[in-house]
Amino acid sequence: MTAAIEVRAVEKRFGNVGIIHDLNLSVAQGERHAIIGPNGAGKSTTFNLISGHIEPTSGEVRLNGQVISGLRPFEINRRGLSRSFQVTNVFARMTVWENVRCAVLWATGHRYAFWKNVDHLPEVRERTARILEDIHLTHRRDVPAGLLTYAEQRELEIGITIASGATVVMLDEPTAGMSHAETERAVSLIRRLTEGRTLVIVEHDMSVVFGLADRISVLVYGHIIASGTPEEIRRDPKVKEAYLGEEAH
Amino acid sequence: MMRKLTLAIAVIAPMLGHVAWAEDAIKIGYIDPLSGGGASVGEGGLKTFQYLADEINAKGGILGHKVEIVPFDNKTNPQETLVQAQKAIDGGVRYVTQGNGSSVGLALEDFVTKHNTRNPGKEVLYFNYAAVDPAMTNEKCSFWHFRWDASSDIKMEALTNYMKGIASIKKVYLINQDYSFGQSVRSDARKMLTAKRPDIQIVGDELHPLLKVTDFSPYIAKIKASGADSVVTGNWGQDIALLLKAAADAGLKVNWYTYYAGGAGGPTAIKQTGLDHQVFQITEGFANSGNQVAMDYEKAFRAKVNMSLWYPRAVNEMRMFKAAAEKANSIDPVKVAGALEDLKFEVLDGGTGFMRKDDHQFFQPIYISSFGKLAANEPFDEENTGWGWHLVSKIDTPQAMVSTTCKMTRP
Amino acid sequence: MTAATTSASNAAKPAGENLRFYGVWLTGVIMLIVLPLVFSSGGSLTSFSLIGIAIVFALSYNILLGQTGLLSFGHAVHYGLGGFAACHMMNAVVSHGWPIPLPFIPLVGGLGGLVFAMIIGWVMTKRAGTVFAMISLGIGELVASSSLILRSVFGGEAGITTDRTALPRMFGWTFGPQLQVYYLIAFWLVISTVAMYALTRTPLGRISNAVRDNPERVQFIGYDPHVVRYFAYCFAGFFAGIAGGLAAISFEIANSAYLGAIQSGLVLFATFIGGTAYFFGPILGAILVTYLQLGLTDVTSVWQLYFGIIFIGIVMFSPGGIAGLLMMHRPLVRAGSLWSVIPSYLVAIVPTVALACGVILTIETIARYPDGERNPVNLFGVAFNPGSPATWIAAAVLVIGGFFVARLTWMRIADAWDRAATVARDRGHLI
Amino acid sequence: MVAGATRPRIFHECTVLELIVISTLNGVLFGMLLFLLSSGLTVIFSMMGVLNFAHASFYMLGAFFGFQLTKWIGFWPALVVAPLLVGAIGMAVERYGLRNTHKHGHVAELLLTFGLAFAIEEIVSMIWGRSPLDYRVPALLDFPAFTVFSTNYPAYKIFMLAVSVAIFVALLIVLKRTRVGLIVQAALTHPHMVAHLGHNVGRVFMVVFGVGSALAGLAGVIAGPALVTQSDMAASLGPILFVVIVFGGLGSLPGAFIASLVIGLVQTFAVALNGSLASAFGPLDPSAGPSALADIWNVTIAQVAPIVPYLLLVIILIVRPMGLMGTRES
Repeated sequence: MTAAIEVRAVEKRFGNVGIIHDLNLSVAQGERHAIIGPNGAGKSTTFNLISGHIEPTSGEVRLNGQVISGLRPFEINRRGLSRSFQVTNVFARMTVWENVRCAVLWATGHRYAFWKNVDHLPEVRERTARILEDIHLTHRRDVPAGLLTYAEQRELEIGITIASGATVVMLDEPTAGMSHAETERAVSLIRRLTEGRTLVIVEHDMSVVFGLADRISVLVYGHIIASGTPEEIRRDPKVKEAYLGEEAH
Repeated sequence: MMRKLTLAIAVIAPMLGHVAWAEDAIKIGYIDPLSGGGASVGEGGLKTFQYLADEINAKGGILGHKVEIVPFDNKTNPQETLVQAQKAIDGGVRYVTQGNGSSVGLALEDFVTKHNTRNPGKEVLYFNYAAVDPAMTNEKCSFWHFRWDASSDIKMEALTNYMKGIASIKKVYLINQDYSFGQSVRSDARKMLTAKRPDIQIVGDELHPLLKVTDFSPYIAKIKASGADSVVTGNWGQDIALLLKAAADAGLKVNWYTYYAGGAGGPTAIKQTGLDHQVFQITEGFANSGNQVAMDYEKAFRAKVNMSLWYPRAVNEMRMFKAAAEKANSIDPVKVAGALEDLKFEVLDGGTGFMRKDDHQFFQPIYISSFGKLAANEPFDEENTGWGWHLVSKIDTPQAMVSTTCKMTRP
Repeated sequence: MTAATTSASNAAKPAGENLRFYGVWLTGVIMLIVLPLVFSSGGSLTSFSLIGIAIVFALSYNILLGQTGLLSFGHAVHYGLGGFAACHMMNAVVSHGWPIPLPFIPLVGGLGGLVFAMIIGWVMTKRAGTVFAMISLGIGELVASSSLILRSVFGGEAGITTDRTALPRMFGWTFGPQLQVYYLIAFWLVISTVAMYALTRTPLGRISNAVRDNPERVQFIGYDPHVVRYFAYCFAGFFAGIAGGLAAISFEIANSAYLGAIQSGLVLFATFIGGTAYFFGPILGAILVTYLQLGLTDVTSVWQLYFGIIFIGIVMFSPGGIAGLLMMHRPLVRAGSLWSVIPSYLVAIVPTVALACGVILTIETIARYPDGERNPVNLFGVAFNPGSPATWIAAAVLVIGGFFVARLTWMRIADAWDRAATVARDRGHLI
Repeated sequence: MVAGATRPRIFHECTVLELIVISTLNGVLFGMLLFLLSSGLTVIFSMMGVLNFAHASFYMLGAFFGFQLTKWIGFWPALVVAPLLVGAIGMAVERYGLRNTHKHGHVAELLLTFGLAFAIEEIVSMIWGRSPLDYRVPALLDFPAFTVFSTNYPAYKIFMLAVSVAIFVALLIVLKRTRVGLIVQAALTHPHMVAHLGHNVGRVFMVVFGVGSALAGLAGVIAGPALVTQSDMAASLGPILFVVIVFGGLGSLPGAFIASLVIGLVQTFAVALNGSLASAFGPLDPSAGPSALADIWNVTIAQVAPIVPYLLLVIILIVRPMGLMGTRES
């Protein structure tokens, strides 16, 4: 079976500064894969490279066997990859309902249609309602997204990301800045919503990582030093060195 | 604001004049820019017409009707002009007068013609005192339009009749604004100069965008390189002022034959550049024309309105209107129009002119004057520069005639 | 727009709301029909026609500014090209004897605007923000200047004239009288407004809003913001072209002034003053600005200054425009707490009006100073002589005194507003 | 209009050289005037991210203040006082206008200055009227500095050139080499950090806006006598300034400098050239009658000279949206 995401020998340089070196990563279908690493290791850059936000200097990225490096973000999205953002990135002046509905439109095939009334599309309406239900924001459906609380905005962010029904979902620090209770709620939400999909997640909270992930990759200075099950990672001497060595300084 | 002024006059005038007015006043809609870039010119015209209306009213009006000038601000915009014209007609105006901008003039002529066809019995006449596009009395002529200013081809006819007698003119450079008026000046100059003085070389023929050039130095460099001794230009507004300024800066020594060097700001620019009697202008009259009646009139006008009489043709226009109405014994526009046709008239600056029936163009003597230090018998300067216009040549009516292609539809 | 139509997104709309929705539209249509019967002079018909055209134009502009977040300084290009297309079509219909009656001509104008938008739009909409604004400025200048060079198409600065009565007739209407033209414009006004409103409720309309709010994120839900902007630009061009076509019919002339910076500036004024966030905002703006433009010029020669001041005031104090100001009150009305604000409004009126009078008096006094006594400033029937010191003192007192007193009353409003808003929040009508 | 008029070929070799030299000189002079005008706009944009639509209006204010003060206290004192006055007005605009609008984003700020441009034009014409003013070159500089091919170059134009270059150098030094420049640039990117370091960010922005406006005012005082001082001078020069700074790259001072020169030269040489498609490929068949093609065919480069900058603008924005020297897109 082809891997959901296959990153091969990807390199990214900004001018003379190399951020990512020889990055290799493989995420199997249906796997929950976490990327961890110290600050500034290039986790977000990796996300950006895979999702098409930036283009690799060399190397290639494959999604379900198809090369996607060099494609624009929306083209990658249409091939079944959806991502969230570390910094909340919603449509602030639009309501919660409309935020989610916008994310549903392309996947339901309505694209740039200007001859259909968006309110009269039953499958869009049902899907949007279901997602709102899933992210527990039904009671806030008519509130402009910019006025939600932080935790609600993070939930909406996840809602927008999964709304298209993408098979590969990438979440960038979904629980950052949340309280303990909020985090627990978010984790169970993520667990439920990514059932049957491939998940790639960047996370700082190790309890989240080790509780959620099937496999973990450790990124240090733009290079993956280890990849394996949580158990393997826990035992890996390179990881210990990277983390303890890092903390020893 | 001017309307209130008119109202004030309307209230005061009867008390002074002891005139028993007929019931309805003759309202003349003055449609020209009163705000925006063209406002200074528009305000000047308005003051002139109000002065003329006062003068007529002081002598008992027209057939016992008081004349009232109603100002409308068209912002030099054709579309706005039509809105204002409609407003004027709504307010009981049957005569409109306009002058600034041929594009506005053409739009207004077209509007009036259509209005009169669609509203028989409510005809409106358009008296044009300054829009000089020849088209208005040729291919686009209308029975309802009368023009008192000489069209640009008439002026060129007169100018070239003068230029053909000046032996020192050998190389002529044409520089004009790139729009219909500039184009017609340019093509008329070419045609007429070639016909009248085949030996004159046209060493340059330049068109530049209208009111967009901030620095004319490159154009002056070209004129200089061409070796021209005379420049002919129809430029107006900042385009003439900046052109002359750049010429003076570069030390270009040529004679300038212009249409509108005397417009607002022009005299100031010439004085600044020090081009003493090197700038010529072609007009239907000017302050120091030497005609005593006209000069007395100028003096009275300046004393009261505090500006020079830019539009001697406006005087002719209003006086001829009165004459025509009296001849027709009616203030009905259709009858007045009939009476105006072929009407002969002694113009303000002396000499006879007439309103040609074929195209409703007024033909009159044309003057060429130069701007510079004043002689003893020339009392009037311009814009407080101490310099004024000096008579160079007078071209009589017969030498200032052109043919027309107008095929007029009469009611 | 968003808030105005949120309620419409409800699956099961309450019957009352449905009724109200259609009621508003119906009232509008009835008003359009009845208006000329009440005010029947040619001048007011011309004004109504102008306002109708301005509404279509401003709504088309709001597709860019309000819905998609594109600030254009050259929207009049499409308006003008629509006008020229309509004029040429009308002349062609007459000279070839085609059986196309006048009421279809605005569609030709729309196509004229659309075709140009389709050609130029793709490169223009690559970027949004300041870059788009600057390109639109450049394109506007370019087209306006070119229109004077391409004389055979644009007729130079005189433009192209046409005769609307020469076209084949429909229902025996000649379209000579302004009244018939008014109804033609009203007809197209309704059609265009309904169409543009419907556009806001399509998938494309919603995605345009998303692009306005966050073009980056839109890419990650499958949309190319460039394509979205391009579509929005084409629609804006199409409806601007319809407005231009209507103008061409009304004035029977199209010239380079249609295309120019002044026209582009006016539509920006109208749209922004009215308010870009609600669909009806530009309608209010177009009515107000056209009315001011027609009316102010009769009263004062410095009408541009008042425009500038009103515009600056709106930008600074009410970026949502008039529509935004009105809609602020909706939650209070629903919560029933508006009554507690009204008294402070009433109190504030007097000093605010005094301040406004002071400003007007100052401006007019300066503007009319050269004319002196002959041209008094007339405020509420009192004539002030611009030359007299009394006028200057009165102006100063009104401005300074008015300002200080008015400021106190404004603070009072702010307090009352806060209290009322708290009530509304408690009752769940305000977030 | 004379379709496809054949142009007499009167220029011989010597005059071609003359035309090139003179056009270059004229182009540089005009370009430096453009830079003088756009420098303030660039400074404001690079520091604050505000595209000041009213910049040309500040330039106009400078010219009118310069005219009035020259009448009262003479040209040289006016050269100092008028820009200070304009700078003060600029600071007031920043303090009481832009600062309150800032929270609504850059588009709102742009619109505020757009409205301001309207108001200033009207106020100026209210006070000084709409006719051109008699604002003259100071007697001290009213002589031809040198003569090239019998064309005079007035000393005043050389003075303008010198001032432009001096401002360019001074701005570069202040922004890149001094502590003030560092603080200002840091205030743009990290306003909160700079505030915590003890600098009043609001005042920094106010001063920057004031300096930018004062530069426009200075340009006005200097350009007023050379061009026409009139209430529509802002409207006629405004758009070209945007072309300069967008073309050069928004916020880049060297970019604005180069763009000014390029546009000055291109425009001047466009005027000097007589070419048209008709002269290059022969006239069109006249029997085809007037058409858009014939119009394009017969139009000369000189005729379109003033719209060439806009063409350049559109092209550069399509090809390189950040402009010549720009670093960011918008």
